[in-house]
Amino acid sequence: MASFPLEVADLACRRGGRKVFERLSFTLGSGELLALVGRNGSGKTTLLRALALLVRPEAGSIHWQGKDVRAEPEAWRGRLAWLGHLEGLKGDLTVAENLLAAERLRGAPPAENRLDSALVAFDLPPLAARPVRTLSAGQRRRTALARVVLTQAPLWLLDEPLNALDAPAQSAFRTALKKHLAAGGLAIAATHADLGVPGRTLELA
Amino acid sequence: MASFPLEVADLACRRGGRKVFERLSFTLGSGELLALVGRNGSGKTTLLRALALLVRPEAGSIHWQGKDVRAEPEAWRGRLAWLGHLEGLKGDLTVAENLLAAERLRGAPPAENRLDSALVAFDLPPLAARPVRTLSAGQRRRTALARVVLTQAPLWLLDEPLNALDAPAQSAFRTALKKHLAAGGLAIAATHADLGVPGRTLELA
Amino acid sequence: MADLHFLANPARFRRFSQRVLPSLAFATVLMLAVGLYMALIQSPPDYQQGDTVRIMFVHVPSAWLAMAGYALLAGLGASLLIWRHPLAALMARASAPVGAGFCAVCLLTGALWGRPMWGAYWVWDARLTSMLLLFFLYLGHIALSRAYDEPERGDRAAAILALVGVINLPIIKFSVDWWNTLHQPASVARLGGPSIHPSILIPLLWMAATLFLLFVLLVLLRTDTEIDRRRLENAELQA
Amino acid sequence: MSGFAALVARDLRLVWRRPGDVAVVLAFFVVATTLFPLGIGPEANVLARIAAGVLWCAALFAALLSLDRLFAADFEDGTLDLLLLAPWPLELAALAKCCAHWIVTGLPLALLAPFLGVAFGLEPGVLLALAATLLVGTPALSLIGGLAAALTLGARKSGALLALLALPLCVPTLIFGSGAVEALATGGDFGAHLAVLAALALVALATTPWAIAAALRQAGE
Amino acid sequence: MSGFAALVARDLRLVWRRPGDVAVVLAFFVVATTLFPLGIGPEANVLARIAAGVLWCAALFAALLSLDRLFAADFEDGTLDLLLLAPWPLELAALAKCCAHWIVTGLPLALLAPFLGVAFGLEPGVLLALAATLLVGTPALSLIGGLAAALTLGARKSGALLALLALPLCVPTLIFGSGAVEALATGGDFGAHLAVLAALALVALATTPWAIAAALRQAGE
Ligand code: HEM
Ligand SMILES: Nc1ncnc2c1ncn2[C@@H]1O[C@H](COP(=O)(O)OP(=O)(O)OP(=O)(O)O)[C@@H](O)[C@H]1O
Ligand SMILES: Nc1ncnc2c1ncn2[C@@H]1O[C@H](COP(=O)(O)OP(=O)(O)OP(=O)(O)O)[C@@H](O)[C@H]1O
Ligand SMILES: [Mg+2]
Ligand SMILES: [Mg+2]
Repeated sequence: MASFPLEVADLACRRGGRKVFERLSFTLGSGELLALVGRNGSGKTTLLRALALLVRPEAGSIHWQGKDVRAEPEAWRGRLAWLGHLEGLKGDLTVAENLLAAERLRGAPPAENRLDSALVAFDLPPLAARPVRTLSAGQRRRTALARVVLTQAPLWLLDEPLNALDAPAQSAFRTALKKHLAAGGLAIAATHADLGVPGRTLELA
Repeated sequence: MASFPLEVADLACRRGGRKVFERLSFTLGSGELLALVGRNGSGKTTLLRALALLVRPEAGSIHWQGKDVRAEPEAWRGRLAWLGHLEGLKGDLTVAENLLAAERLRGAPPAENRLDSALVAFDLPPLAARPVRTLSAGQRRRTALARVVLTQAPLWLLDEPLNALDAPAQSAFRTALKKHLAAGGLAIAATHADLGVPGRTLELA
Repeated sequence: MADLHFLANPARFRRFSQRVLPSLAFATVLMLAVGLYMALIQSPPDYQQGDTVRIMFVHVPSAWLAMAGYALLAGLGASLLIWRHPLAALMARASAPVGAGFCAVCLLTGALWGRPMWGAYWVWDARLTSMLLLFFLYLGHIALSRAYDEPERGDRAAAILALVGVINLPIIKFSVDWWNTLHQPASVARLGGPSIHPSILIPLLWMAATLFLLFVLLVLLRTDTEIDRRRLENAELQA
Repeated sequence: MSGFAALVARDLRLVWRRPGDVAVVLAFFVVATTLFPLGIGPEANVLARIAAGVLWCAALFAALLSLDRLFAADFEDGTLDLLLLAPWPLELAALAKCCAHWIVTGLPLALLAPFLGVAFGLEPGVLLALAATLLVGTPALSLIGGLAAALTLGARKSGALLALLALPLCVPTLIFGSGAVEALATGGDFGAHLAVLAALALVALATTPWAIAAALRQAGE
Repeated sequence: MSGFAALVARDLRLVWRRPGDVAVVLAFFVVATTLFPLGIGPEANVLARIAAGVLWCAALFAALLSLDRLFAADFEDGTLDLLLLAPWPLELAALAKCCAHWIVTGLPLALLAPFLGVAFGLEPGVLLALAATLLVGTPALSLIGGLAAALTLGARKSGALLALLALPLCVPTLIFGSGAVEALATGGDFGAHLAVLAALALVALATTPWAIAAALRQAGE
C-alpha cells in the first residue's frame, strides 16, 4: 500500500516543556533528499533525534515501508546512519580505528576495502593513522562523514553536515550524497547553507 | 615607528611534531579585518591560538603597537576577544549569567546596559533567562558571539564565527563586526564561508 | 494501585485531594491529641526503662512508615516507568522526603533512646545499620531526582533507582543481619518482642495509625504543591 | 554478539592508549590501603584483624573512582548516540561496558590485593582467599557502579552522586567479601560465604543490564 | 583581585544552582565512613581505635571524588581558554578554583566529621580535635587534588603519570591529620602534629598554584 519508504505523520515534540513543533507530516521516497531548514531553535535537531527514536515524540507516527518503526526499534536503527552536532569520535583512537570500531559496534563485519574507499572519498588516507585528538575541526567532521558513508544504511540523518568543511570537502560530501541517492538511498539533512544537491525542502518555523 | 597596531613576523608553529606553517608575516591596521582561509588542517585554528599565546610558536614574533606581546602577556590578553570552536559556556548558567560571569572573569565591572545591547544585537533577550544547556546549537553560538561583543576588546579572534548560525543571525554578526571595525577595532576570523564584510584575506596552505 | 489509576490525571487528583485534605487534617490532629495523651500520660512507665520507654511510641511507628514509604516509592516508580502516569512522578517526588523524614525520626529517637539504655548514641547493631542504609537509599533517591535540569529526567532516573533499591532491600537487610550475628555484638538490651503489655501495645498501635495518617496527609499536601510548581514552571516555559 | 565483543575490544583499546588511567586507580588502591598501617600504628594483631575489611573497602572505592567516566565520556563526545543507534540490544552494550571496566580494574585489583595483604601480616592461605573473594565479588561492583554511572549521566557532580547511589547497593557484596576472608582466618565456613558472594554477583548480572539500558535510553533524550 | 573574587563567585554560583551537589558529597562522606564498620565488623574497641584513620580516609575520598571535574568541565566546554585569556595571573585563577572547592567540600566535611565520630564512640575532646585537624588539613587536599585534576587534563601520557605522583602527595597530610587525633586520644603531642599539618597546608598553598597554572597552560596548548 505505502508507496513511500518513509512516512511521518502528525509528529509533535516538546523539549523542556516547550512545544517545538507539532502536526509535522511528510513522506520521502527512494533516492530523495529532504533538507530541513529554519531559524536557530526551530527544531531541526529535535526532529532528527525524534526520527532516530532518541527523543520520544509526544504524538504522531513514523512508518518505514508501511510498518511503525517503534514496533521493531532495533531493525529501524540498523537502517539509519547518524551524524550529529557531536561527531562521536574517540580522540585516543586513530581515524581508521574509529571507523572500524563504529562499524563493528553496528554488528557489521569489518570490511577493509569499503573502509579504504570511504577514506578516499573524504581525502582521509594521509590521516588514517593519526589519533583523532590531533585533527582539526574539519578533519574530524570528514572522519564522521566517512563513518556515515561506511554504514551503507538506507536512510542518512545528518545535522549540519557542511559545518567546518572546506570547499573540496564540501564537494566530496556532495558526491557521496549523490551516489547514495542514486543508489536509492534516502537522506534528511538539517542545514543553514545550500546543500548543493537537488532535493525537497522542509521549513520548520 | 610602527604604523600598524598588529605586526606578525616570521611566525612558525608545529602541532604534534608536524610543521603547520612557517615564515608567516602580516600586519593589520585599525579598522581592518583579516579573513583566514585555507583547507581543513591548514592551520587557521593553530594561528589564532598562537596569536592568543595559547599555543607556543616555534619561531617568530607578535608585536602590538611596536611592543612584543610576550613581554606583557596579561596586558595582551586584556586586548583580545576570543571565540573558539568550543563556545566556553556553562550549561547550568543562564545566557545572561554566562555573559556576566565571562565579563567579571576578565576583571571588568559588570555593565547592565552594555549587556542588554549585546543581547539585543543577537536577538537573545527572549532566551536571556534560559540555562544554556537547553539551547540549540545556533542559539549557543549566538550567545558566544554576544560575549565577544561585550568584551569591548580591540582585537577579535574568531574561529568560524558563522558556524551553525541561521541567516538573520549571520547578518546580525555582520552588523556587529562592521560596527567593531568602524570603531577602529581589528578582527581576525578563520572561515570557510564568505564573511560578507570587506577585508583582507590570508590563505594558509 | 487501582485507585491510582483513577487518579492518574493530576487535575482529577487535585479535585480529590482538595475534598479529602481538610477532613484528613482534622482527623490527624484529633488522633494525635488523643495519642499523645495515651502515650505520655496514661501509659505506665516501664519497670526497667522508666519514662524513656515513651520514645517508643514515636520510634517504632516511624520505623514502620519509613519501610513502607520505600515500598511506595518503588510502586510509584513502576507506575511511572511502565504506565507513564504523570502523577506517579509528582507523588514520588513528594513522598521521598516524607519517608526519609520518618526514617530520620526513627534514627534520631533511637539514638536518643540508646544513650540512656546502652550508654552510647550508636552501636553497630544489625537493625540500626539496616535502617541507616535505608536512609541512604532515600537520600540517593532525593539527590538523583533533583540532579537534573529537566525534572522529568530526574523523575525517571529516580524511579529506576527505587525499583533496583527495593529488590535490594531484602538482600541488604539479610546481609546486615548476617554480618552482625557473625561478630557477636556487645549484647543489647531490648524489650521482648511480642510480649508487650497491652497498656503499651494499645497506645503504640494508636500512634502507628496516627502517624500513618500524618504520612498520608503530608504526601497529599506535598503532591499538591508539586502539581502547582510543575504547572507554574510549564506556564513560564510556554510564555 | 559481535557488537558486544567489538564494544569490549574498543574500550580495552581506549584504556590501552592511556595505561596511566589504570595505573592511577591501582595507585589509589595502594595508597588507600597503606595509609592504614601508617595511621594506625604497627600493632600486628589490630592490622590483621582489619585487613580484609580495609582492602575490600579500598577496592570498592577504587572501583567507584574509576567508574564515573564509564558512560560520561561516550555521552559527551556523542558516541552514546551511536550506541543507542546500534541495531542490537542496548542491554548487551551495557554489559559490555561493565565487562571492559571489570577487566581493567576489578581483575588487576584482585591480583594486586594479596601483595598488599602481606603488609597487614596475613597468612598465605588468607591472601589467596582475599584474591578469590575479590575475583568473585568485583564484577558485582562493576555492574552496580555501572548502573549508578548510567543514572547520573548528565547530572553534575556525578562522581559523588554516583558513589552515594552505588555504595548502599554494594553493602552486601562488601559484607560477604570481607566476611569470607575473615571466616577463613577465624575458622568459619569460607566456602559458604564465597557461594553467597557468587550468588550476589549473579543477581547483579541478571538485573543491572536492564536498569542500565533504561537509564541510558532516557539520558539520550 | 576582582577576577579572583569573580571566579570564586562563579564557581559558588554553579554549586548554588545545584545545592544538592554539596549534600551529595557530604552524604558520600557519611556513607563511606559507614562502610568501614560494615567491612571490619562492629566491635566498639576496634572501631574507636581506627576512627581517626577512617574519617580522614573518607574525607580524602570525598575530596577526590568531587575534585575530578574541577577543571575538566571548564576544559571540555572551552571555558578554560577563557580563563587562560583572562588578563590576570593564571595562578590566581587556580587558587580561586581550589578555594571555591574547599568552601563547598572541605569546610562542610570538617564540620560534619565530629557527628560521625560519635558513631565510632569517640570522646567529645577527640571529636573537637578531629574537626580541627580537618579544618587545617583539607585545604591541602583541595590544592593537591586540584593539581592532580589539572595534570590529568592534558591528554598526554606524562600527565597521567604525573597524576600518579600527585596521589602520594596527600599521604603526609593524612598521616599527620589522623596522627594528631590519635595523639590526643593516646596522650601524645597533639599541638605538634597540628603544627606540622598547618605547615603542610602552607607549603601546598605556596607551591601548588604555580604547578596547577603550568599544568593548565600545557593542557590549553
Ligand atoms: C538509632 C538507633 C535505633 C534504630 C535505627 C532503631 C530502629 C528500629 C527499627 C527499624 C524498628 C522496627 C523493627 C520492626 O518492627 O521490624 C525498631 C523497633 C523497636 N526499637 Fe529501635 N532502633 C534504635 C534504637 C532503639 C533503642 C535504643 C531501643 C530501646 C532500648 C529501641 C527499642 C525498640 C523497640 C522496643 C522496638 C519495637 C520492638 C519490635 O517491633 O520488635 N530501639 N527500632
Ligand atoms: N535539552 C533541551 N531542553 C530544553 N529545551 C531544549 C533542549 N534542547 C533544545 N531545546 C529547545 O528546543 C528548540 C529546538 O531546538 P533544536 O536543537 O532542535 O533547534 P535547531 O533547529 O536544531 O536549531 P539550530 O539551528 O540552532 O541547531 C529550541 O528552542 C531549543 O532551545
Ligand atoms: N593537538 C594537536 N596535536 C597534533 N596535531 C594537531 C593538533 N591540533 C591540530 N593539529 C594539526 O595541525 C594542523 C592544523 O590544525 P588546525 O586546527 O589549525 O587547522 P584548521 O586550519 O583550523 O582546520 P579546520 O578548517 O579543519 O578547522 C592540522 O593538520 C591538524 O591535524
Ligand atoms: Mg541544531
Ligand atoms: Mg579550525
